[in-house]
Amino acid sequence: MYSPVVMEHFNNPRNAGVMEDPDGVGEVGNPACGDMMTFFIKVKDDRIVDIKFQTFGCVAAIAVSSMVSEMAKGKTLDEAARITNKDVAEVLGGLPKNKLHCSNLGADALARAIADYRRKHGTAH
Amino acid sequence: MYSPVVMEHFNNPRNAGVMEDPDGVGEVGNPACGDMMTFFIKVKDDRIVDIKFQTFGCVAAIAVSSMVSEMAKGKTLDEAARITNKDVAEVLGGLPKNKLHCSNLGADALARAIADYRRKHGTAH
Amino acid sequence: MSIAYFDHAAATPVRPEVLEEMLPYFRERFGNPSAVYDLGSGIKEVLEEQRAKVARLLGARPQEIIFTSSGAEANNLAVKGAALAHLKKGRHVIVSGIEHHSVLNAARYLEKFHDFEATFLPVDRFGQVDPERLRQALTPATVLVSIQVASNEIGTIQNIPALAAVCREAGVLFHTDAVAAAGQIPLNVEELGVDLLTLSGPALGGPKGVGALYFRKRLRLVPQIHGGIQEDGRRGGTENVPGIVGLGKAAELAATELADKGPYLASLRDRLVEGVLKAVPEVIYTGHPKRRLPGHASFCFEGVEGEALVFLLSRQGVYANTGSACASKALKVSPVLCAIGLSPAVAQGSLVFTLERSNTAADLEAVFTHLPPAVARLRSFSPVWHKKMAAGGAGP
Amino acid sequence: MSIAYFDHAAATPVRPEVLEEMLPYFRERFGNPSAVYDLGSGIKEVLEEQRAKVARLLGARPQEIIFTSSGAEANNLAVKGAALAHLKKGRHVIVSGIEHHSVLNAARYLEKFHDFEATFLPVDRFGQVDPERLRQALTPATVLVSIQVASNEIGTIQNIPALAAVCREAGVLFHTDAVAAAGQIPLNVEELGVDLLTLSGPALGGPKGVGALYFRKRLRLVPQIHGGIQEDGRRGGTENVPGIVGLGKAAELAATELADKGPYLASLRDRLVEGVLKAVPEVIYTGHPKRRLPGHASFCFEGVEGEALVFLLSRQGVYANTGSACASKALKVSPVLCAIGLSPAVAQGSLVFTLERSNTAADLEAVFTHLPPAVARLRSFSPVWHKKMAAGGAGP
Ligand SMILES: Cc1ncc(COP(=O)(O)O)c(C=O)c1O
Ligand SMILES: Cc1ncc(COP(=O)(O)O)c(C=O)c1O
Ligand code: FES
Ligand code: FES
Repeated sequence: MYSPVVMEHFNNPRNAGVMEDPDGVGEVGNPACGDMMTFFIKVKDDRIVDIKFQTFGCVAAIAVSSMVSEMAKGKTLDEAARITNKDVAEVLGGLPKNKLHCSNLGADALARAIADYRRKHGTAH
Repeated sequence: MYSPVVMEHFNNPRNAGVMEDPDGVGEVGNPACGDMMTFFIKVKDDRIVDIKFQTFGCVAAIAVSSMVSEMAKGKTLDEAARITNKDVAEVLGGLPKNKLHCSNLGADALARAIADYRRKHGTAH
Repeated sequence: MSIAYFDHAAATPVRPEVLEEMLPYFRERFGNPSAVYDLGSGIKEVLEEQRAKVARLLGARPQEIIFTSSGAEANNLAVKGAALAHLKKGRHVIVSGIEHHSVLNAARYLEKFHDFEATFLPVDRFGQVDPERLRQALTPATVLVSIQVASNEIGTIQNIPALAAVCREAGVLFHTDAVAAAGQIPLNVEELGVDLLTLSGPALGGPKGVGALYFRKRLRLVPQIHGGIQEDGRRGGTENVPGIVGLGKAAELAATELADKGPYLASLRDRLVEGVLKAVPEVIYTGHPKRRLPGHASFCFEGVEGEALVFLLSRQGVYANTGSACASKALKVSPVLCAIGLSPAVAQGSLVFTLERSNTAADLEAVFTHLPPAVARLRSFSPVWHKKMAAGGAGP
Repeated sequence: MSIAYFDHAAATPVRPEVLEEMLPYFRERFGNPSAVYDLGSGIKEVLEEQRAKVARLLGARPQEIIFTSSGAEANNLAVKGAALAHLKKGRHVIVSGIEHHSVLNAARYLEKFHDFEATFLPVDRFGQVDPERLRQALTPATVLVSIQVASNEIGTIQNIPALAAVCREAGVLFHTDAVAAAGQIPLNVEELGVDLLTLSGPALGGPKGVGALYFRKRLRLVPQIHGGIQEDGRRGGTENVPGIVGLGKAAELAATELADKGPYLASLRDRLVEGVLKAVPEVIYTGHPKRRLPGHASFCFEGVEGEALVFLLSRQGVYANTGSACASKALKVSPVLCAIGLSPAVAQGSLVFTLERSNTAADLEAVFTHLPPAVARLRSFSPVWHKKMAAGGAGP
């Protein structure tokens, strides 16, 4: 049902946990199933230098969070903001049709964290 | 499905065939399935001394014919006329529910043969 | 006593290769395809593989196959499910008068409980539905037409491409019951031009308790067994995994063997028919003499009743079927034999042979040995036969 | 890796004794029970013997048993078939809000396609239906009430005698889905006072693809699978003989073993519950603490999602089920967990254990070893859990 990449990220999630003093925080809730995802980022020179996530959700949601965190780490805010749901699902080797929405959660939460940072630091475009 | 007695009479029907110059003939047709049964009797001193049947019908109908012929043979007309469908089904060790009507055929055809004899010989009660 | 079994349409042993494939799914591979986890046997994928195998037999796509518990259930789902999903179009269905009871009674149910009108199309004396007649029966309210590929009672094969084309032109859904035809003649849903097609597991050498419905992609169906999300919400109930695996294997074998099997059955059947017609007087070969299933031969022996004949033959190890009224639980003559215009008395003498690869020339010999005396014996005390003879019929 | 399998309600291997009984019916004893002749295996009688075995498990009469292809089909036949056969009385059905989808959706189908009104009765926080509440929901138009014996999701056993009595008094038909309960607790249709009762083969250690419906003698039913005269005209389709033989054997074993099995499962279950509640903080034991199936334990672990938990456990060889929304294909939280008043977030943490005789103390140890760290791990990065802790919930 889940691709090997999804299972690998679910079994060994990267960057899971809380971050003290994040520069930006993005939180999304999934009305469909009551799930929740939060991204914390640390930014230096307009680049994501550290990232953490918290996820209350399914296997796909956890794998998505992990994968998004990996994809975003080291990227400039602009680059990271361009990560789409489709990108995430693709690098994960695909997601079951009814689980595609979980990949939305990840990209959305990251986008909010970036927006939060920009709002706080006055760099919103 | 059929009792051993039914099968025995079906496999070895007694008194099957035509009779030359019968004293009485009774014929019934079964509207339900287009089947047909004919009894031929020879009568002497108010007693059935010979009997034959012809049957176009199912296993039950053939076994019933055979059994009725055996039951009637040697009986007085009055005795033979009292053979009921229930009697026939009983000595046959029972019949499947949807085959009970076949036993009607036998007793009815015999009754008609007796009536035919009486009509022809002016001994109707 | 050696056995000459000619009732394969009613029942046939599960093929050993099929049973062998099924067995692990009763035991180690017992998982439920709806389970979140995988118990190691990839049961969800196994289910999809079977869908692909059945689809391959029909030239269809795997996601166009729904598994059911029987041909009857698939026929019900097709007729009722498709009709009820398209109520907006109207409330009229057309089925041929010689359909299986599951189609006939599904149409009657729509009449009784859903205010449908059902048209029961007549057939000619060979059992054929005329496409022109079908065209004339269509109305703007017609939602669905159901006509079988071939009859299990008289073997006649319908001209499905022509019949389906009439419906397609008119924008009417077309269902075909292929239970009797599958595994005997090639079936390709594109060439047939059908929207829905029914298969039965046991008719393919698979196990009892499983069937399948092909439905054209995205065609809407109202489930008839409501339940969870099994079969994409189209049919509830825990999937019969071993049964489905059996059907998959049977379909795979059928696809492989079709090219050889058809001609083998046809040649055996032709010898059977020739021999019977030669050995027994006053017999009618029912159904179409040419456009018929290769493994199918059906007769009516005048003056004889079918149940009695079947019993006499079975005593000699020869097994065949009959459409006689006496042999039916409701004591009604087969509607198929009525529909082809046989009188009730003639229809009583029905005897049906359905052949399989396992049948041999020796089986034919058994028929030639035992059938003529059995018929003669029943005729010897048949009033109908004697009247016919007295009236100057052909001599016995 | 050793396996601790706790999802027996979803699937369980067919018992070896059951499979052994079935095997001849795929091969030598392949005959069709509708055939006129007997192929030597007395297949018609075999079918009736299975009916008797199933009837014995329920204190019913053999002729009161109809074989179906699944519990879902039996539920559909009961709800739709009985309701449609009694339309003259009215068009109102009542089902509890925590019925299986096959009952809930059958009721919705009656609403959509037959102008019925369906009432979905609420339950208390233990999942119990109140007989008084049922009485108040009855109207003069009520035809049928369907309330399960026990829930497969929260294990709660309903007070069927009381609920059925309410209906009997009012002259309303009462159906109960006993799929989850059969084989775990005694079931006697007279003591229960029900008119219709559903069983499923696989839930009894029998094969998939078979179920049964008990119906009180002479109760009218509109067939849902129309066909020939199989099952006395109540259910068409060639009978799944091997499956039915399997169900018969499973029912026979269930009747024999019930007295020992119940207590064994209950003691194992009690240790499981005790251990889990001790080892994991912030867990809710769902369903009724006492009036529940002996082999059933269900929990909600706060701050954790069930699908993820099931996957983590399955990696360690521990298999359980969940009613989490994420684990359902439609991404909807289980209506049962909603109905007992759990918030969506709490319901997400659902984990269900269903036990069988094959479960052992070692299986419990596997749970105690692997469940607490799995929950802790998911909580370690759960925003919901962290908020709860920050708000002063019990410490981990
Ligand atoms: C309570 C209950 N009813 C009905 C069913 C449906 O049974 P089946 O899967 O045999 O269709 C189930 C299946 O799990 C069930 O748990
Ligand atoms: C033409 C035809 N359609 C449908 C069916 C019903 O199939 P099943 O017995 O699998 O329900 C049969 C069964 O013999 C059949 O011959
Ligand atoms: S003669 Fe027709 S059923 Fe017996
Ligand atoms: S988080 Fe609910 S389905 Fe993925």
